[in-house]
Amino acid sequence: MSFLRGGSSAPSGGVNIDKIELAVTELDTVTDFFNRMVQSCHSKCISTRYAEGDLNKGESVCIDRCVAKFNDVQKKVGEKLQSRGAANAASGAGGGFSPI
Amino acid sequence: MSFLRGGSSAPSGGVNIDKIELAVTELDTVTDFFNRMVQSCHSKCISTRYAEGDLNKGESVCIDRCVAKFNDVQKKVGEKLQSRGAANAASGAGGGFSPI
Amino acid sequence: MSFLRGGSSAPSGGVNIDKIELAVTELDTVTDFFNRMVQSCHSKCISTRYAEGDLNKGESVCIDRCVAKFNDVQKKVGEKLQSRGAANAASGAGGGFSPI
Amino acid sequence: MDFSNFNGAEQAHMTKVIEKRQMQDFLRLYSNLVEKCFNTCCNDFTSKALSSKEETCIMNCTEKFIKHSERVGARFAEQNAENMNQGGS
Amino acid sequence: MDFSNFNGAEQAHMTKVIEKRQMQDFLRLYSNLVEKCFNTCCNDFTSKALSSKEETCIMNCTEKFIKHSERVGARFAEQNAENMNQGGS
Amino acid sequence: MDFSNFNGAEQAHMTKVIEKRQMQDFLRLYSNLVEKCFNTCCNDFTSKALSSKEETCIMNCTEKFIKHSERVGARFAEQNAENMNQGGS
Repeated sequence: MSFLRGGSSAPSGGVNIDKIELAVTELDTVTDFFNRMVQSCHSKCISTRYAEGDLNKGESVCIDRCVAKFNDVQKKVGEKLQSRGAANAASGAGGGFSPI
Repeated sequence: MSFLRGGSSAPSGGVNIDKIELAVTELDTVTDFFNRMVQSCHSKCISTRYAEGDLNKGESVCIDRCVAKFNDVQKKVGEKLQSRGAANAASGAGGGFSPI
Repeated sequence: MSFLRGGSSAPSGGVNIDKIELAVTELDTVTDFFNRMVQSCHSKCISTRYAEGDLNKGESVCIDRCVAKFNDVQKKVGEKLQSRGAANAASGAGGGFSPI
Repeated sequence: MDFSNFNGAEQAHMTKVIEKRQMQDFLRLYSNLVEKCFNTCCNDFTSKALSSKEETCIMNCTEKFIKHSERVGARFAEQNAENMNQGGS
Repeated sequence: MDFSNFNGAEQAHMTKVIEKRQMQDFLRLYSNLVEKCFNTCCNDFTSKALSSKEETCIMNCTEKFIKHSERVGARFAEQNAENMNQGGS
Repeated sequence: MDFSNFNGAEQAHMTKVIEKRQMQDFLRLYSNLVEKCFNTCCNDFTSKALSSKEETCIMNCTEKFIKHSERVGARFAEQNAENMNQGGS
């Protein structure tokens, strides 16, 4: 999430509120991605018969590949959004993804 | 969301916390509706084959109609809830939609 | 949710922030469970034909049993999580359910 | 929820929190209803106007969901009261 | 949204809130896109690398979802403007 | 997450935030598990008691979901470490 970090200068003492807010946003974003990855890979890899409580070999291998692919998708989509965002900023348009 | 606005008087200077909170609630409510509309109309109108990145003619027309219908449904459901809410308030019952 | 309650001592006057935060967390947790119960039992029990606005006899009975079962599942899963949490705490591991 | 060990200031604070949550719960119920009933009842996009069939479906869906929520709420409250009596704190 | 009856301090506060919400909206759009496009496009887990077919699907899915959101946003704004003119506050 | 450029007060603040988030994450895991395992395992509402078959399913579902989350967490941490080394800040 390095694109979240701006260039704001931090004072040497006390608490920089902007820095904290950014860190909390980053934390929440990573957690949100992780939770969605858990849900997506669960529906892709885990059988719902629940005959036993352990992951079998096929499920374990599937999870590893699923995490790698999900991570790749995150990068590809991020690049796409950044290139569009840059284009919008250059043209002066606001983006238009949300109603506000 | 005009029913969110109460009749509280605003002071001429400083920040009226209640007014701000109401505006934030209104903002979040509109955003929530918008996001659900985006999701619903996506699943109603957009083919998941993803052979190309542009909206085709059929998808575009479907989106326009979908937004109009979603907006109508929002009004109908809102009227229904208000009439029930008024009935509950008159009978002194709390509403009972939630456990608190 | 009694396991949320720790053993912190409350001062006799003023507002104990920790106590308030815990109560708010408990409130939000109960509300979250209730909302999921409403959604789950709706999809288990309610026909989507919507030929009328009243619950029929079969739906009403189904709802009552659904709530009882959901409540049982909540207890079983809670016991399981607590026994695992205790095992993790004893072994010094952090839990590992989330990325932070 | 048991707030009997709360002092006056703490109870006043919780009352404000609960009122705010009830407002949020109502608004979430509203948007949930719109989404759920729209998704179930509206499947024809050859027109932008709600058909009378769709409108009837929306009204019944809303009515039924509210009655469903109320019934779940009543059973849930009974369960919680039972759970309390079985010796949970 | 009509903030015309807000004083300077209140408008400044709302501007900050809106900026924060726009950041959150963007991040939610991002994670929604990843989840939705992954779920639709990735169904083969015999390899950990994205196939070129999957990659094309992801790019089209992203592009199309953004265009979809923009179109919904434009229609939504028109509806809201109409609703205002019909005499809502 | 890299907090090395945080001063003492800022690190203390983040520690409190992280502890609160971990509590919330645990509670969300709990309610997710209940919802997911209930939806998958309970399909017979001719009785209000959990059958032994349903109970076994619930226990396996819970166990398996936790092991699944732990494995995803381990791989995710490795990926993030790799991403860092590839020169992202």
